[in-house]
Amino acid sequence: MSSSPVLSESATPTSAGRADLRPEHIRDAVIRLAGNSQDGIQTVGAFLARLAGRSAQEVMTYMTIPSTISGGPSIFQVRIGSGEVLSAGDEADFLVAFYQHSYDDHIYFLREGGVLLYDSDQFQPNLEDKRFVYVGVPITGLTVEALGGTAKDKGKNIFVLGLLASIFRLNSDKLKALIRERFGGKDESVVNTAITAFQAGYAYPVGNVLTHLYEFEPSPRKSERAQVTMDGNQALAYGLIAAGVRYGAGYPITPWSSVMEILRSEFPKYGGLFVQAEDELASVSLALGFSYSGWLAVTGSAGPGISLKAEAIGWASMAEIPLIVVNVQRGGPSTGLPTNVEQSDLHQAVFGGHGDSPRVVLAAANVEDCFYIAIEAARIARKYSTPVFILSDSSLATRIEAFDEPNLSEVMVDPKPDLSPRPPGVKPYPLEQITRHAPPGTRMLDGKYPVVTGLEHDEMGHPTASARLHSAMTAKRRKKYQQLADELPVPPVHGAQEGETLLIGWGSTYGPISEAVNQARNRGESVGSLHLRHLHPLPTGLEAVFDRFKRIMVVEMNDQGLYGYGQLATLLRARFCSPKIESFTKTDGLTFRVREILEGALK
Amino acid sequence: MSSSPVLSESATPTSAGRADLRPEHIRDAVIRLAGNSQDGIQTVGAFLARLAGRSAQEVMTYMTIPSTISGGPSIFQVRIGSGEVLSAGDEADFLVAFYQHSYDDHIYFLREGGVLLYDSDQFQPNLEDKRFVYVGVPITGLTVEALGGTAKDKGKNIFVLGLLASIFRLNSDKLKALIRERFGGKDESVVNTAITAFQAGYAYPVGNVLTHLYEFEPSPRKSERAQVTMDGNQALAYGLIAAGVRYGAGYPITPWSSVMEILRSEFPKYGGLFVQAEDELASVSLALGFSYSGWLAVTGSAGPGISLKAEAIGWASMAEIPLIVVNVQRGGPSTGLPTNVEQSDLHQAVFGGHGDSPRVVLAAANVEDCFYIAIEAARIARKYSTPVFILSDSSLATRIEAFDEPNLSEVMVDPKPDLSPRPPGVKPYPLEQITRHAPPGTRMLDGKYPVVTGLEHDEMGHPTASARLHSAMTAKRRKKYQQLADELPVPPVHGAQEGETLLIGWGSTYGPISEAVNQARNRGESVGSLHLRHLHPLPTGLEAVFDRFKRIMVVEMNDQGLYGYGQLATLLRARFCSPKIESFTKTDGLTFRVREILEGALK
Amino acid sequence: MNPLDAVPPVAPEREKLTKKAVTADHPTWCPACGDFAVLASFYKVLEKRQLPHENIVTLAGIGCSSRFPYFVNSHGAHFIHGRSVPLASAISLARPELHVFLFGGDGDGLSIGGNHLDHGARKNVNLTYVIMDNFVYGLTKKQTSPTSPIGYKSKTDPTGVIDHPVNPIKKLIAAGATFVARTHAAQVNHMIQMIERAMDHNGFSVIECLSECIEFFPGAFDAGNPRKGGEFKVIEEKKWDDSPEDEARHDVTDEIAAYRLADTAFPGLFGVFYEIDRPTKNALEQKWVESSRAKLNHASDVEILQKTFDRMK
Amino acid sequence: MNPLDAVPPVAPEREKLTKKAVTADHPTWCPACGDFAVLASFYKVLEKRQLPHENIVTLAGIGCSSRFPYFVNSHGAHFIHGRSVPLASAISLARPELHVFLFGGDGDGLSIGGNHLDHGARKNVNLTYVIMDNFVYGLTKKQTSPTSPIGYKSKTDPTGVIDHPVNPIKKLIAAGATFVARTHAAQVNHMIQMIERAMDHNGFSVIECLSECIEFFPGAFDAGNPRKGGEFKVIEEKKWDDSPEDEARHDVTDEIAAYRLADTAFPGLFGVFYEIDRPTKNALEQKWVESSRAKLNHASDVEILQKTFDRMK
Ligand SMILES: Cc1ncc(C[n+]2csc(CCOP(=O)(O)OP(=O)(O)O)c2C)c(N)n1
Ligand SMILES: Cc1ncc(C[n+]2csc(CCOP(=O)(O)OP(=O)(O)O)c2C)c(N)n1
Ligand code: SF4
Ligand code: SF4
Ligand SMILES: [Mg+2]
Ligand SMILES: [Mg+2]
Repeated sequence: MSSSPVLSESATPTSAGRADLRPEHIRDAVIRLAGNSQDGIQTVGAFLARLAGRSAQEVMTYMTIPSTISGGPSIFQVRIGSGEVLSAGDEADFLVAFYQHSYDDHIYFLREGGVLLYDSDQFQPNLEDKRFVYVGVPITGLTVEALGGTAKDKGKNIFVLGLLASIFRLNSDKLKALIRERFGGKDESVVNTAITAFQAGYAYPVGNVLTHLYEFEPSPRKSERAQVTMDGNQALAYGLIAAGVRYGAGYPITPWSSVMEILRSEFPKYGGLFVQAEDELASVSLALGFSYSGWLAVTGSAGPGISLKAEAIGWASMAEIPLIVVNVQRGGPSTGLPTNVEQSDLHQAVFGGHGDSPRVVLAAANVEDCFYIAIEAARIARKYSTPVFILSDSSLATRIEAFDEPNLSEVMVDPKPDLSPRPPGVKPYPLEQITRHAPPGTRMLDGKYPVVTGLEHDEMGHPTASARLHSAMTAKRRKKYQQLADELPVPPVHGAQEGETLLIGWGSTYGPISEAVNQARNRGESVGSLHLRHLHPLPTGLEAVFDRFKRIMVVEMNDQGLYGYGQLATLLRARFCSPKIESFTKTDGLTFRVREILEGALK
Repeated sequence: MSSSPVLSESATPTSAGRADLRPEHIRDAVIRLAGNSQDGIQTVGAFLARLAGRSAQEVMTYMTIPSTISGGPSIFQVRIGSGEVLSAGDEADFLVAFYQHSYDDHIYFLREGGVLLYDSDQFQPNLEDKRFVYVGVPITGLTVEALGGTAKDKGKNIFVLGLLASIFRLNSDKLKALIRERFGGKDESVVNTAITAFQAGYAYPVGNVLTHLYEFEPSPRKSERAQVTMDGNQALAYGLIAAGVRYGAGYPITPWSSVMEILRSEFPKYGGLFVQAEDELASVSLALGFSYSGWLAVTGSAGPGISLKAEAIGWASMAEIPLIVVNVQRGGPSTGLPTNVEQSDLHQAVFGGHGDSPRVVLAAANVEDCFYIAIEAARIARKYSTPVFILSDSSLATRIEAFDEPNLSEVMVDPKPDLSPRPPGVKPYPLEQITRHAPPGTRMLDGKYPVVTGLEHDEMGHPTASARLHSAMTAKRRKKYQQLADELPVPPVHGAQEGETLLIGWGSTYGPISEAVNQARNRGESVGSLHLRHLHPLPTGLEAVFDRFKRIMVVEMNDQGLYGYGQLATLLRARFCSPKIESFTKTDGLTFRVREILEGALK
Repeated sequence: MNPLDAVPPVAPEREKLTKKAVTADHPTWCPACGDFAVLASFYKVLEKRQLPHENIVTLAGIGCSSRFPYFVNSHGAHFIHGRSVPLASAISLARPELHVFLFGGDGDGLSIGGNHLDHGARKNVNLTYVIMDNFVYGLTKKQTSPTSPIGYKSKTDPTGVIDHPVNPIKKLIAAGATFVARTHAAQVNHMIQMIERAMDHNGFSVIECLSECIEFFPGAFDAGNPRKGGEFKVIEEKKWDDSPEDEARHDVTDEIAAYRLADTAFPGLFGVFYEIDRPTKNALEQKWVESSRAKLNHASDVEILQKTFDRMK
Repeated sequence: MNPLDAVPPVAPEREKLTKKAVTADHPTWCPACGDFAVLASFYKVLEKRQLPHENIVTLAGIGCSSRFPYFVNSHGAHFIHGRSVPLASAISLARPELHVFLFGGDGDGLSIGGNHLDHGARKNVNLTYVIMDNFVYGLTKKQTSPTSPIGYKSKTDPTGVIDHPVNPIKKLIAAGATFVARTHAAQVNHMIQMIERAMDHNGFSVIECLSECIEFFPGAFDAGNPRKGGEFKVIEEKKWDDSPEDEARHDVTDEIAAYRLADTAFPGLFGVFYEIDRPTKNALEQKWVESSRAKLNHASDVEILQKTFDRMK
């Protein structure tokens, strides 16, 4: 929005009542709602995001969860754009403040010339500060009035939604439809109350205090497909379903829980089952039981739970049982920061097992990618009969994005296990081929039934301590990952294809890194970025890309480590031994701002 | 021995009965006993080792444990030298074969001109093969005769001990003393039977079939201190006691179990306690409880159990509670090869925790070092209030060596916890100092009592999600390891101080690597070796050493990994980004032979 | 798509399932280890019951006893220490047509695996679990196990065990297992009976089988072995024949009575302590599957997911 | 050297231990969470009993209830999920002079921590553990807990819980706990009584305290709360006054009787179900320490290790 002139002049409050104002067209707006988690501002944000999605607009949201149990201050930020939206925005064009503390804590985030919409029943901002446009509305009072006091504070959020709808000339019918969908099912009165609150906000003569109303330019992007709007955990869960995963087990933990809650409710519809186990040790063991029985299964957690799964995942490496392990990362170590974001579980994913226990590690770049990475994970797990980690994080988990609806008839996989009788002479662990297990229920026509095992074994699965076989089997288990590495495409470079600096990222930093590259190029720098979805093994042939740049700067949300390098940077330096690989990290538990990358990694 | 002329001519069996032969002097002999684990050949080997220790000779043993439950073929090899003994030997000068299978499986290991001593009641070797000297003795029959058939097979081992005593002109009185010590406590008859069997073997006219008797040259090494003889697990356990460790908890697993068995019996003598827990999760939690209560504690296991401890060790990193974690490594992954050796848990030790959870990783170089590494681990754990891994492995665990008796009055630590009242204003987690916990029972004179926690926290230990504090605390937790790195000495280089190749090793490969360097230098190569006891953090300043050599070859017993580098090699490449760091690894579950290193790493 | 589609058509020609057909590697156990007899009884049961060969699944954790799957020629898995109950539960839940047999030791099942045992029991997953209890850690060579009696000298209790041992039968009853029995490896016929009743039970069925560790705890169970001068006291179950004798007999559906019998001093009683019908997790989850699929009148996977996405537009 | 040397001299001047002195951070719990009452009762006990401040240790795992240590001004540790029993056991074993209090939830103690609970119980480690049972996972926002009743709708059982719940009292009795009681967060005086009796018990003492999760399971325990129209049925304990009434009263040393009382339907009974004397692990291990040190006639550490080395020459 900074690029567009609209709203850019610093206006002072006006009471000139001009009933209807000619709307200004804008391409992009960052709206931050600041209140308490009880106020349901998430709901408002979600509505705006859904609406944007429906209007083929790009949208990205950002929210914080209070770390206290009983709720407390929380924000929901939504960025809507007619063009590409890569990050939730470094500064707000619009700040909606419900309380004094909301104002105090977030006014810093409002850009000069931005609009502060505040509840004048709750507090008075410092009107002397001429940098902002002030729009005071007695939100609390008007809501109570509209709802007849019954609902107390409840409804303020929907009232604000109405306000925003009128300010941004949003499609109120579409919004009301969304409200009905959302509250439908509950008894009618709930829906009516919501609609009433919305109407009240929508009807409020905001024009009296605002010099402009705004309207988003129609999005230029012509996509043949409709958009779906959801958060990263939803995308991941539905991606698993599309990937043909029908069974799984887990144990609750923030921010993984909602994945398991969705799968627990959804799998039965597909004839499958997700089990809540007594702990993470049981859940990974159940998942392995499902996989062994022929149904590629999923388990998942956040750091603390993933640590508990380490031993069983090692069994999957040794017994060569396919398995998907989701790690929705949060701040560590130990219990750490359960509600903050961090990318500090990469080393554990790659090296967490005892012995040489290779596994595959993937990371999702954004909400849409949460869907597709799940399909990729399942493909690899089945083809190479291996455990596959999917790394997400709490920012992806809670972030809402709109993206092109996937073409299900194309991507969806039929997972039926192969129980066809096996011809004589099949070996459970052939040295020269990739292991293909015969699930129980499969007839072995030579009458020899296989045992899968975590002990070192010969080709028939019998335990052995033979020196030769241990070397051979260790190599067998390693080679399939080398084969996978050769099969993986080198990811495309965003921005400059060669030149000064190549930024390398993984996971949820995709948006801010890409946007940083765009902005840096706008100011004339030759910068590109490479985003890795396959972290272990790394795709073969990255050297070629590295050679085209003077500096390689790895950007990640984890600690610089004992020797000054973040976790991916460490892996890349070990792999390529190239001293030009540098590292830019942070550990404040927050997502990257574009500015931080511009200043920190491209200075 | 190969160096000395004695026994070097290929003699054929002779019946020329020359009652007493003039003994030849030898400097070094490798004797391999091959039988079944039930035969108690370990006992014979242990006696020889103990005797060598008492005679100030260098000694090293090597044994295999059958991987089957019910015993089975097993060997015990003892190498005795008047000079330095660094490895158990690549070939045997003497092979004692109890059965046909012992002969079939181990004759390859007997050097040309070596002596095969075999039980002629059990089998006949191929006398046509003129490469060896054959000494057939009706061991079974003579033992039964001597013991009056009562003890059946039992006693054969002691009979053989007697034979060897006469062949090597060993001090029979010292040996009998050892026998009495060993079997004392049990009822007299046991001792008598053993002595009888020994006498019978010692009296056997081996001279009739052997052209020489042998005698070890008196050892040149004049050490003021007596030698103690023990295996690596014993040295580790007693090292912990010397380090002032008085509490611990564990769960049985091969090859860790004997450490816990010793500590379980020994700690009470020192007023302490070792608990056998229900599993590894409980055992590490108990150990942390002991440490929290003021007594630096130990837990340990092998790979599978260490994996289960990952989460709690992360808590120790975050809460900054000192802890010693022993990992007696075995073949992996998963249950792997419980009775074979491997060094494949290094990556897990360094990177096994979720989040940025730094810890210290040390590795013992030989049996003697198992004792001193425990003291170093405790020093670091206490000074830096951190978890410290000690990596050993199954070859060290079972190997017997003689080494200078430690000077206890110098090395032994008094572990009493510091419960002195704390002055007002002490912070549990000061940003600018290393954390020093006040154990429960400590009076806090300002009345503020501390809570240690796995959540991110402020200096007072209160939970916080503050961005600033998480960055600051992450840095605080990191910096103490950087401080430790600066404090650590760069280890001495063995052999050439500069030149062609620097071999780098860690853990139990110390002996064979050093011997390989010696042999390579004898054949004129400029080779040195650097053995790392501190693996994480690495001592500051290794670059300087690396710069003095053209090639750096890291030698380890683990897999070459997806990118062609072993686990330490990977860490070093990430740390130093030096392309001259190469990797030589193997995964056959056996200790390195000197020849393998000469051919593989120095070709 | 419904997982049950995955059930293979039972192929026509079926030769009889002989002992030979179900025998695999020769056991690595010590000669005269009690576990041989358990294996023999299991062979007998398989021979007798003639299950489809491919539907037999033999699973175990880690321990001497847990080597079981290598010695049975059937689909099998040798898992990690203490986690075999969840592994087996998943197989039972995903593949109801399979016969899931689980074997393991007292350490595997009652020490490291003790929690999974309780939760498997309360969830009543349909499987049969034989705990081969030798009162010691065999494979790791003589450490104290959760069932080692007070005073027993092990490598971790050189002066004799001091911790109050677990009573597996009480534990199982309290946890909500729906079939709880006890037998002795020296009583092959009784073992066979118990295994058959356990597999015929629809639900979580567990048998504690006293199986002597010749190597590290010889004679441990002589007191329960008539051939060794002991007594093999069998539980008399009610015949419901309202005969006066029946009064005194045990009602296997009476939880309190079962708990009291479990309190009998060593060597304790043998037979079925407790057996009730409670819906299995298999059935309850399957019911949910069917009702959800009915609601969607059995739409295809693509249709279901498409509908979900439509709601997200 | 004997660890007991480590006991600090109780410093002379001691001001009274007030509620203020034991109060720390303001609880982050939801307003009206049942846990507030548990905290208040604990404060009361500490005030009443006047233990040396520095010898009070408050420990917990992870959960809403497990935030307890932050709210008590005493030495404390906030550990990881489900492992607080072994942590606490070690502290009790190494530092007998401390008063070890442990708090946590039903998920922490009965789901992930269920095995440690059993083994802590059978080993009879001397500590006091209050399980704040709200029948739900609070901190993670409404998933099924091992005590969630059948039919309860949680985020992981949207159509209602189907798994047979754990009965914590039966579990504890069967495991061998030596003190097992049950109380209700709405009954402050009863809570105080139970906590005091638990801490006076020498051994592993556990209290299941029904503590309502206002946020995710409001009204869960009204049936046990007279103020909400429920009934608070208290166990009548024998007075051993051989009065006829005493016949009917409960003998807390009778395991079978205790188990039967634990079978009472929801909301069940409150009070002490079971209490016996069995030597604690603390005492048994200490005895071993003393006999071994006596054998060595209390030689110094260096002397003992030196002797050992001498045997290795
Ligand atoms: C995680 C883990 N911890 C420990 C071990 C070592 N271990 C193998 S078997 C076993 C216990 C054996 O006892 P039990 O389960 O009673 O079986 P048994 O050998 O007596 O039949 C142990 C502790 C292991 N393999 N994995
Ligand atoms: C290893 C691990 N798994 C899961 C979690 C997430 N977690 C935190 S508290 C909790 C359970 C909370 O329930 P409960 O123990 O009953 O305590 P309550 O919040 O109800 O008081 C879970 C699953 C965690 N922190 N660590
Ligand atoms: S050690 Fe004991 S349990 Fe194991 S095989 Fe031998 S006798 Fe059987
Ligand atoms: S969520 Fe429930 S248990 Fe947690 S604080 Fe709130 S009311 Fe208490
Ligand atoms: Mg056992
Ligand atoms: Mg709870």
